[in-house]
Amino acid sequence: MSTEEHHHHDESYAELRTKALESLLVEKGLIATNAIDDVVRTYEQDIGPMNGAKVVAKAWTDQEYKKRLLEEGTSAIAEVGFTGAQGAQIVVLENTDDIHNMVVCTLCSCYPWPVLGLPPSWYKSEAYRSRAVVEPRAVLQDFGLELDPAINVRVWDSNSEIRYMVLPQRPAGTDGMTEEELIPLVNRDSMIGVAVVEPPTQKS
Amino acid sequence: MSTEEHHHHDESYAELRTKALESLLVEKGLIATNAIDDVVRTYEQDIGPMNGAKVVAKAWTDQEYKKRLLEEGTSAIAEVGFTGAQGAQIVVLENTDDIHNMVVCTLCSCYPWPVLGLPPSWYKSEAYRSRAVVEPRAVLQDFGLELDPAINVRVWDSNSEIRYMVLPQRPAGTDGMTEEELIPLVNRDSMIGVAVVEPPTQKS
Amino acid sequence: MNGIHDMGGMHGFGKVHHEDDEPVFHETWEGRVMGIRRSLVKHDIYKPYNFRFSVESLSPPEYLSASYYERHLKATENAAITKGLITREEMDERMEYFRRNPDALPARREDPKESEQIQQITFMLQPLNRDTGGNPAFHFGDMVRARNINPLGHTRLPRYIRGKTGTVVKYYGNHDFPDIDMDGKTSPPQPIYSVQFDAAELWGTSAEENQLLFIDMWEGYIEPA
Amino acid sequence: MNGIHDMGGMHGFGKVHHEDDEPVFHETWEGRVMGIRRSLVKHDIYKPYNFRFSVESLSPPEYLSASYYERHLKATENAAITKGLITREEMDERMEYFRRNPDALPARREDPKESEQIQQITFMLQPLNRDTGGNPAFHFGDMVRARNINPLGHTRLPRYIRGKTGTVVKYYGNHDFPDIDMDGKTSPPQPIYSVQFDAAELWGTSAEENQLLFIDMWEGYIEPA
Repeated sequence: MSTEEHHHHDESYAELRTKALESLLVEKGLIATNAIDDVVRTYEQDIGPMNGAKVVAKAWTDQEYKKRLLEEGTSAIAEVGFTGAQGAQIVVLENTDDIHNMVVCTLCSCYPWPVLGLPPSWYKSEAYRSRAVVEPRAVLQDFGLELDPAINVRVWDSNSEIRYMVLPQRPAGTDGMTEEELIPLVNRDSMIGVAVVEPPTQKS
Repeated sequence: MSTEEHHHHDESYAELRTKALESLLVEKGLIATNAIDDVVRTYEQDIGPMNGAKVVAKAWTDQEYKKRLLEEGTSAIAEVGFTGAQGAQIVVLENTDDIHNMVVCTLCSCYPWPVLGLPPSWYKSEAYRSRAVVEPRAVLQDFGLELDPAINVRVWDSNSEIRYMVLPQRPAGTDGMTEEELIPLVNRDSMIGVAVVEPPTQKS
Repeated sequence: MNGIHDMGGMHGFGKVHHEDDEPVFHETWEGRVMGIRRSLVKHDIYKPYNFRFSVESLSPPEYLSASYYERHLKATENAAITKGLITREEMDERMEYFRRNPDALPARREDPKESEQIQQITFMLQPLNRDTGGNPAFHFGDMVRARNINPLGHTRLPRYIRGKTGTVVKYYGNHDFPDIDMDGKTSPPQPIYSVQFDAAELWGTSAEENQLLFIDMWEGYIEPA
Repeated sequence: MNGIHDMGGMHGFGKVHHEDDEPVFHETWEGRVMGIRRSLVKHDIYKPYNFRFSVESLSPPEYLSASYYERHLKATENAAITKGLITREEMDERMEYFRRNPDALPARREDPKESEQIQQITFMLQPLNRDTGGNPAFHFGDMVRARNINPLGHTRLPRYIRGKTGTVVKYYGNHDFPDIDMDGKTSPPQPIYSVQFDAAELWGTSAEENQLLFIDMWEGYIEPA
């Protein structure tokens, strides 16, 4: 049996079980269908890396805000309007010319949901969870990111309820850009620390 | 899909792959069918725990032999006629009133083949390999063996090419018995250290 | 517990595969699992154990063969059954029903007020800091050694950190202590610190050059080095 | 490598199940795998890596979902392909043939002399002691600490021993050093010792009372404590 067949089989099995579980709990009056619908819609549409991108762009263009963000991430992020589950305490880590931060959760897949949404598959993968702490540079190479040996790599294992988010470096050639213009440049992976933000010229 | 179905599926898949591998290697003249037959027959009929039982019964009835066995297990076992693969160096561990030895291989399933044959399923199981080193008394309880807290439990992790075999205690009530009569009392598990040898009265 | 979930530093899982333009949920059922799990918070079904321990308690082959949402589904189902909200028999019957009626859908129950409550959980800021737990015993720059604990219950002290020496870099306040023993016993809040470890301390000569590892250590996880 | 095979001290695998009157081989194919593996020894297919490393290199889900003989089958097949004795395509074709012809059997080739050679391997005493490797640096009663190594290649120093302090109880002579790095590089023979560890040193307060652990340490695995 190929892995693909197996996966397919398990997928439909999981779908069946989910239906069974939802239907039982709904009929017993323990959960409401529209509440589930709303959770799904919220994470599909309202909570995602665009939140974090707003925080990053604001920090890039407002020195006072950046200072607050690095000192007290949670409240600075709440200023921009982002709070909630898996974001009770958020610590923001600044990448510089000399320091590259990256975030992992080896025990689970903890991730700062209010600013980044739900974690991508690779973040939840065994490969990332097992390797990020022991061979971070090799992992970054899987993402196409080759770091200068002089850069200090700092890996943050999110084992507590504190959540970590990376403040990536503002790319060259963006001096004249406004906060609004910078937002779309900020990709999710740069806020986890497995990518950098590319200058706008390379985006087109 | 139940575990059983999955297992069944994999079993027949493994059978197919084995057939394919054997047929290719035989046709290329790299292996001989009768050589495989002979290996199978040898481990099914000629090499097994009855070998170790002979060694144990001899040690129980011959103090000089017991001394040699505990000092130089390999040669003392060779005296009785047992040598071969996975038995290049065999160390024999004596269980006493105060010391209970048990053998595991956490990294693999290393086992003294010339004296005990091929390892049983439980010895190869993840449960035994993972737990024997950290909670040996709890593991012994799975075998129905409750050790006095005063007994020192010594676990031997067979990580090298050296192989370990336990010399169990001779049970009470066997004083008048000959070496030949003692052999059938010695069970495999007692030579791995997860059982004791029961007196003959309890065997009927 | 020293479960398969504690995989920091393991080899053999291959390369990290990045999926471009990945959807939030790859399958509809994954979103439903997320919503069910969130909705069940108010029924307190993860006590005395927690959701994490329920996921960790899947056997290693089960854990590794399941996806993230499959694990959450199994853990949620197990917790709901343990808590007596549903029975295993009901699940079996209902599975059989949906198997025979592939186009059938779960009944709907609308409750605007309940959705409002759930959305509050999604967006509410619930600070972690606790007033209890005492003053921090360690301070910036203190050398500390992670204790060698190997509990059967839930812990947040991963195996690759145990016994290793690092430096306290920040005191974060006092947080609830997450460890839960096999009797469901919990402990009071404790100071929690960010502790920095040199990669060479963690991995010896196999460490990459110029790397640090930061991890959060509750006070009970560390001792003076 | 820090693979799933290195499972000493892991939790979550459940109870040990004892099967009464267990057959030597539960299935015919298991015996064939054993015989094929033994027969291939003379073709040296496990160099520069060894059979063990080939088994360990199965991905963790593959390792855990496979039985002992399934792992051996996969490792043997992979080694035979890597060594160029057979090709992946030949295997695929042959699988297809046996799938379509479930009653077909592999061709037979009889060779009494070859069987004799193989039986010699089965029964031959091949001492482990080597003349080279130098004099032992450690002696009975010496306190030693296991090194913290985390190689990607093959090693016999399990994770639960690394960094722990024990006592040398016996010098066994000099044996071939089993570690093989990712380039297939091996090292000369080394002294090997039986080293005793107190369970509390290994597992802290989670250790059972009154337990010792003995493990074989090549000299390169330990340093003075």
